[in-house]
Amino acid sequence: MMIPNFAPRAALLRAAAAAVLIGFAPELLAQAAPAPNKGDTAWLLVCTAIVIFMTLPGLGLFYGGLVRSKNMLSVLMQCVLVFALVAVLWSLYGYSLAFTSGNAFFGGFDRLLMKGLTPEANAATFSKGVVVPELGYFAFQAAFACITCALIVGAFAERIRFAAVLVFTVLWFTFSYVPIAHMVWFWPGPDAFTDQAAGDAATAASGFLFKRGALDFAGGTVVHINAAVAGLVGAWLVGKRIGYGHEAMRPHNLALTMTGAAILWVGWFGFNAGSALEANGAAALAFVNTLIAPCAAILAWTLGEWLGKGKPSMLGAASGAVAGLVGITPAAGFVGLGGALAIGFIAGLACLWGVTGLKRLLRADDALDVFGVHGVGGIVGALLTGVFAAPSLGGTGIYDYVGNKVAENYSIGSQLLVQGTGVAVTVIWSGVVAFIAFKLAGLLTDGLRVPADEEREGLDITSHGESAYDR
Amino acid sequence: MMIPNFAPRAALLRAAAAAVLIGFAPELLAQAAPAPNKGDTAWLLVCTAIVIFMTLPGLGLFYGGLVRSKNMLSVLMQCVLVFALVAVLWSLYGYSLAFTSGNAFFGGFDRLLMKGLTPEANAATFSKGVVVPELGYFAFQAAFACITCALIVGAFAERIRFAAVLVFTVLWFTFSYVPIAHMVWFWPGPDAFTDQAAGDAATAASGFLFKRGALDFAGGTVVHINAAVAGLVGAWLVGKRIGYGHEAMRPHNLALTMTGAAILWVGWFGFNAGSALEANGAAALAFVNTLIAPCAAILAWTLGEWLGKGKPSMLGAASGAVAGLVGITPAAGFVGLGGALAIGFIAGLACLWGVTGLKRLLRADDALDVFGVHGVGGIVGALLTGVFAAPSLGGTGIYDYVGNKVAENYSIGSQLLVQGTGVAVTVIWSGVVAFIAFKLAGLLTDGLRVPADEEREGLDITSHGESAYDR
Amino acid sequence: MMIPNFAPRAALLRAAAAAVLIGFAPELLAQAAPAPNKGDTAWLLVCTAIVIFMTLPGLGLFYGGLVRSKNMLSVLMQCVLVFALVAVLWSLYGYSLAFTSGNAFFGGFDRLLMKGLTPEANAATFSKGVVVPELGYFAFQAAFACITCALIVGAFAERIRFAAVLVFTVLWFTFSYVPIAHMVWFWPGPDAFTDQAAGDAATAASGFLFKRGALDFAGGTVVHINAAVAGLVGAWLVGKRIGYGHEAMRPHNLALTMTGAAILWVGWFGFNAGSALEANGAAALAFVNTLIAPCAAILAWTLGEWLGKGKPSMLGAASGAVAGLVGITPAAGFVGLGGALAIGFIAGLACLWGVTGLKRLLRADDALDVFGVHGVGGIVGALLTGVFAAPSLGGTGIYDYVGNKVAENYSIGSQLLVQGTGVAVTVIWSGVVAFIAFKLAGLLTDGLRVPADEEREGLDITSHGESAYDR
Amino acid sequence: MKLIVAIIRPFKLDDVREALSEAGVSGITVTEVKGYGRQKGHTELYRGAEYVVDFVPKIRIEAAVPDNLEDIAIEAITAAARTDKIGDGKIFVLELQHAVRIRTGETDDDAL
Amino acid sequence: MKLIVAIIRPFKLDDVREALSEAGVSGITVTEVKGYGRQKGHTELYRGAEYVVDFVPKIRIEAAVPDNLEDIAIEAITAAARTDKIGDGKIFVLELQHAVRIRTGETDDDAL
Amino acid sequence: MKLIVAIIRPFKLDDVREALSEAGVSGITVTEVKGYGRQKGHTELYRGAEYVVDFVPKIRIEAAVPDNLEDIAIEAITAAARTDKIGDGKIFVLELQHAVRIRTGETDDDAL
Ligand SMILES: Nc1ncnc2c1ncn2[C@@H]1O[C@H](COP(=O)(O)OP(=O)(O)O)[C@@H](O)[C@H]1O
Ligand SMILES: Nc1ncnc2c1ncn2[C@@H]1O[C@H](COP(=O)(O)OP(=O)(O)O)[C@@H](O)[C@H]1O
Ligand SMILES: Nc1ncnc2c1ncn2[C@@H]1O[C@H](COP(=O)(O)OP(=O)(O)O)[C@@H](O)[C@H]1O
Repeated sequence: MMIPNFAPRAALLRAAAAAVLIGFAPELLAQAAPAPNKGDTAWLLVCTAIVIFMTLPGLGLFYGGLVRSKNMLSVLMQCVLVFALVAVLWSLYGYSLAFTSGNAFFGGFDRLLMKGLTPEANAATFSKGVVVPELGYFAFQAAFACITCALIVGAFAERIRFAAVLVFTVLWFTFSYVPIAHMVWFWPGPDAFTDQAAGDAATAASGFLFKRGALDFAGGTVVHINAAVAGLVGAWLVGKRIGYGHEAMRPHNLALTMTGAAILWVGWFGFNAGSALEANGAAALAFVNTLIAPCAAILAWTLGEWLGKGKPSMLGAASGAVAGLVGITPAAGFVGLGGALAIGFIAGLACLWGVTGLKRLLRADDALDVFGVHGVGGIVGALLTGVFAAPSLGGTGIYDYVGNKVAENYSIGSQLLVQGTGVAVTVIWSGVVAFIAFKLAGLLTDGLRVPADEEREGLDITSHGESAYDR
Repeated sequence: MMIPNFAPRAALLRAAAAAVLIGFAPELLAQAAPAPNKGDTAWLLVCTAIVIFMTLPGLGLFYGGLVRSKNMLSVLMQCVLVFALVAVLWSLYGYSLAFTSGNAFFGGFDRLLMKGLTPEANAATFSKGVVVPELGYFAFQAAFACITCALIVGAFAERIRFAAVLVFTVLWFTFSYVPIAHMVWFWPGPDAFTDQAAGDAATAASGFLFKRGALDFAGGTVVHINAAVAGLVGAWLVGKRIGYGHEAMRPHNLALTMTGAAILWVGWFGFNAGSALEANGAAALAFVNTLIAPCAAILAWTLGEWLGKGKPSMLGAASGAVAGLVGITPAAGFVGLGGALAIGFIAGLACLWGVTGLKRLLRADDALDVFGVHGVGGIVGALLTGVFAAPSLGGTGIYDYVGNKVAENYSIGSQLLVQGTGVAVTVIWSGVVAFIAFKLAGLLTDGLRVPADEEREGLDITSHGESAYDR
Repeated sequence: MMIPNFAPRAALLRAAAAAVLIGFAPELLAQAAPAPNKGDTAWLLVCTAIVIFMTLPGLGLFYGGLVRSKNMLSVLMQCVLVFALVAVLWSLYGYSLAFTSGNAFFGGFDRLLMKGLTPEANAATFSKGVVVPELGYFAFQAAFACITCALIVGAFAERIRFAAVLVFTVLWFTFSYVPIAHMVWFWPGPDAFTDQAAGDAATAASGFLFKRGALDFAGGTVVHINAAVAGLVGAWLVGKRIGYGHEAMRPHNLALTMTGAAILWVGWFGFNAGSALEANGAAALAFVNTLIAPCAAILAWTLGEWLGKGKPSMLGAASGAVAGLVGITPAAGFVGLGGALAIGFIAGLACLWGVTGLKRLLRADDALDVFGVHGVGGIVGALLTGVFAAPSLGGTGIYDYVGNKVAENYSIGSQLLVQGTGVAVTVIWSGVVAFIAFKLAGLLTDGLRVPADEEREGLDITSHGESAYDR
Repeated sequence: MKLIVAIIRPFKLDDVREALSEAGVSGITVTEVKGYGRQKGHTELYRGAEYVVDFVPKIRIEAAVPDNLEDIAIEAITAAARTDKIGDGKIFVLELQHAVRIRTGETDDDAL
Repeated sequence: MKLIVAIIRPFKLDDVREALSEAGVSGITVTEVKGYGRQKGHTELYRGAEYVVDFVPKIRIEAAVPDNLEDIAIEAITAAARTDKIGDGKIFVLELQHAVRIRTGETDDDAL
Repeated sequence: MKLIVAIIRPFKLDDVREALSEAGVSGITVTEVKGYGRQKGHTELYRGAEYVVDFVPKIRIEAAVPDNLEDIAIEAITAAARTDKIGDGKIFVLELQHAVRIRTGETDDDAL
């Protein structure tokens, strides 16, 4: 695959990440160091809290409601433990390897073992001279890492060995999440772009995809495609559930699934609008887009089901909401309201196909449709971001940090190419890492799958020694 | 009905809405345009997120827990689709017709099809020279429109045709929610009140009820009475559920209902305190009132049940909380803490009567007591706002934007008259629009009601092809 | 017990409370009164909302899921009513007695009956010249009082008389919560520390434990130990549930318990990070610690169960999260990230022992392990705060408000002694008050316990006349 | 004595219970069951997965009656439970050899 | 063989199961049911709506026993389930014609 | 006529239902039950509290059949429900005296 020379355009980027100021540009700190605005700090911390809320209980309920009651706790348990594990790994090395300066694929060791993470440390935003407490940024990004890894468990739910989930998570987090986050989001921050030369240097020091100009506002590639591909690989390797295709595997509690979807949505405001890192108009734009894109997706999915199957379902509407949220994630701060409605509508239809037509083609028992929703929605969103970010279509365009203004010529075609590159790199990288990680996990834990009779009886009792419900 | 000449007093108002600055007073923008404070922006966006949380999943769970399990998903589905539909309509024309300058009943077309809604646009607040990102204000008000329309579905739950809900929603949103919001909340913003003449002009340009001086801090009329009347009309027109009155129709899951009530409460802090539009002392006042009024209402309802029926119930306490929240909504920023306790206590008792004594009088199967709680609580709250806003009773009084101070003579009697006018206009307007909208919906969708055997089997399976629970 | 002379060191404290500025230091107000920063205000109000969210529905679901379904509503009802009752009492006298100037054990009457609680009143923070709206502080602290009292009900769940809960709550709130809050958290605020003499006077005017230098960032003693001891006393006095020890008393819905735990966690960010009272780096530190300590505790509890019992359980993981949250509460703003991980891990293991080994020793039917988690975790956290607050271990040390810098010599040994004093005073005080309060409640309500057949049938039907579930 | 087992539509339970009370049947025991028979089930769709649900919710009533009440009870049930649509259900009659009231130890007709 | 059907109070299930085990009954099948009889139900109130709930939760036990165990089993149940308050429940005995153990195809007494 | 009661493993329900249909049995009634027998239960641990759960989830099928279908039905059930592991369940056969189809009032064989 030929990758065009994006270098000159990369200096123009505005993306959903910030560099660690300290250590990167000490000379900047020497002069009057900017202090965080308390409105930004409040915003960032609140957003972080609600992104955490997305995984626990949001994702847990969304997923848990969809499985059979005998596996409810296993799903919750996997979400909780993946969350806890990743948050600790994030502290120990993940943050440092993702968000400090290193090479194009991995960061460095500046923040290893939480070194230097004090209340006084600040992190850059997307505005020159505007910083936020680095601990806030650390926590915000921790929440992203946690939910990404937790998303994966939906694909092989109801039959995987618990220990295998943990081993897989450690490996995949380290070798897929961390580098993809670095590739897509790491840059030296806006204050490095003092003139063209400095800008070029800063661009060169950025992540592999960032420097190519890939737009991913809040994690279409890093979070959704990344997790979805890992899930799909897992579903293939772990194999289909016993009885899949001829026994009914009805969701055991769609009220919980809807509650989970709604909590995901609320948290997603933090996810997307918080990715602006400041409480400003850009955050408000991302917020509104995160509101209306899923609404359009709900209407699309509902309409699709109504026309195609005769009845519109609540699970369809809830799935549509998530589809729209996934679709708008990479675009949230880059597109206008019209673009958001379009992306939402298209993502809704695409994911409806993802969980029906595509699912039949893939022939994997992706139990909770991680790929059908997050994969399809993520790819559609990533590509459409390239389209609707165009100022001519109401988008914000790309910001030129050297010229301090929106860059003038936006080419949908070449941006689409960049976006496609981002998608392709993520799909391949995550796929390969996931494959190896699952294989290793299987070796280390006596097989990826529980024995058949344990699967029949349910993982709650056999893996965790408890039952979700008693009447 | 004789409407006294409130015009001179209207310039003194402080209410829960803001005008769109841009386009309205371009000369203001010409001079040093104020920039939003990031604390305000953070506050407004967070409040918006939690108001959205109120509908999904809050209202869905609150309502859903109260129906029989066979109709659980239909309630959730109606909440989700009404939300999605209204949010999209809000983007397309609702916001423009409600919150831009037009006549006394409808706004104009300045924001039609999201025109001009960019990250740079700002909206006025209640303080001179203080603005917030207009997109934030747009989203905040969108959340209000969504929940208002969703509130209605409780009245005719468990038997209405799904398509009829959607048709009704489009009509009622357009012809009742939008104009009532405009009548009560539209004004040109504080900066227009530069002197007496300008103030008079600004008052004249305000909404029909706003200019008369009606106080509605966060939506007692616009949201609660408006929705409750529509629900009551719907309950009458759709007719009683099969078996109503002789079969037991027990709530299927009060744990969910309580969860929903609690989520409503948390979101209501955004609803009421967010209506201050700034993160200031007024917001803190509204916040505290939103905390203690429902507490007083819980105690009142519990006491009432305990003394009247022998046992205090959890559903009673949860209903009391909502009653208190509804009651304090129009008053939240206008009354002191003592007033809030009084309003809460009275609203608690009034709504207890609303769902028992009054309900028997009304002879409608308002399935989830939309009128008994939101109608009664809304009316009680609207009227008591006129009482407890009085500075002599610890209220804030009315602010004189020309004199830049609290107006001196507050007359409880004449304010009560204004409040009563607001209530009456809302009741009649919403009632008439709802009646026509239901009739039209019935015509367009083959009857408002599902066939009897579908009602028996439950709407989840028959309308949506799915079941909420499987064990 | 000899209490060393801590007086000179108390002037160096930074703790989780603020004094009421108005009335305390009128001369300060005379000069240029500081205005609240809107970012701080937004932060404080949002934190308050999510702390409220902790009790309703968080604690309700966490506890409710653990009881048998026949008692679900009684638990929710107790949580709701305790919340409402305490919030009203807080308004009437609690806030005044806890947070205005009085003696070392009780505050005064400056805020009795909500006097002076206007939108204009401000409260001090931990930074000189920085204030927040007092109503925000009032509400924040109200939420603490409410959840503390609600925590207790878990200990005697499933058999206590509802009226007894209410009477007990009034007494214990008044005579234990209020004075302990005053003892630990009341101080005249940082602006009083103008020089050594003024600092000494301010210290002398502080609460009994505050002036001794006890560190309790967000309520390890005031909230957790306080409530846990009361619960344990209650469990003893109310007696064991019928069938305890030989009938299975399985949790009826662990999905709700997990949801509750997750909601508690999210709210705890407000609880701990909000206790910084400002949206600054200290808040970010407390936030991160509140994220990673429970993660370490989850890993610890899970590991402990896995190695000790053969299977790791979801209830264990959820309990571990709460254990870690309790443990980090007193330490959140004082320790570094490494300290947080250590405290979390230790608290996780300690509480696992608390609900197993210690529980067998205590021989009380503390139904929902209030003491095992909140008591053990609170004590462990309080003591370890003294260890890991040490700058040498990455902690913040103690701030010298006279010298306006971190004090130089931190002695872990003597701080441990102070912390132990705080624990001991809280245990004894709460224990004695709880004992008397339960005895009085029993006298006033015809016995603490419901009759045996009502306990058999379940409190939902017999005490509240309703059932949680119907299918 | 007879043990009468009736499978009926859930919403008819209250009517049937009243009819049996009036007919002199002193008690009944009720179970929530699922029935499969001539009455059609329905289809459910969860994203891509379509399930045909053949079972319909029914209520199973069990009533022990003295021999002389057999016909009366059958008639009472039939009258109360009938809607004339497929799926109204069945009545099965079994011979009951003994009955005991646990509380008193009374047996047979006295136990009912 | 006999098929013994017992309706008992839910909290007595463990006691009855143990008593039957000791009496030599090899297995039982248990159903959650609702009973209507002399024992009073209760009233529930949801806002304005008051419902009289006539049914009380009961447990239905089914045990197939060889003829010689009939009396022993009845006694065991009676002893274990009795509280002497209205609502203790009933025991019904039916004649069991055949029994089959699915796993082995063994029949009648061997199947139990 | 016979009333056949079968206790089977829950996941075998669909197979058994199909087998019975093919065998000519016109309808069945199904109950979720818990069984106690040779099959081992499991242990659950909730914090400090350990519970031994002796009961395993089972499905109880009730099918009224004409006499000539008795053996065929038993065979169909046995074949479909068998896994050869402990806990496959039992089949019990009772004599059915009468049957009534509520909808039509048809009786006995016609009612099935
Ligand atoms: N042979 C049978 N054995 C046991 N139960 C039966 C049998 N046939 C029908 N049933 C029960 O009776 C219910 C109604 O039967 P169905 O054939 O649907 O309608 P109808 O009785 O009106 O002909 C079924 O759902 C099932 O529960
Ligand atoms: N005639 C009957 N047929 C079937 N079940 C019965 C009958 N009478 C009572 N029962 C069952 O036995 C239970 C206890 O009966 P009840 O009359 O309340 O008390 P007691 O057995 O102590 O007289 C009832 O709840 C019901 O489930
Ligand atoms: N004597 C009995 N009476 C009624 N039900 C029985 C009896 N014995 C067993 N059962 C039911 O059959 C099920 C299977 O029996 P079990 O002894 O575990 O295995 P198996 O039938 O393979 O020997 C039990 O769970 C129980 O529901």
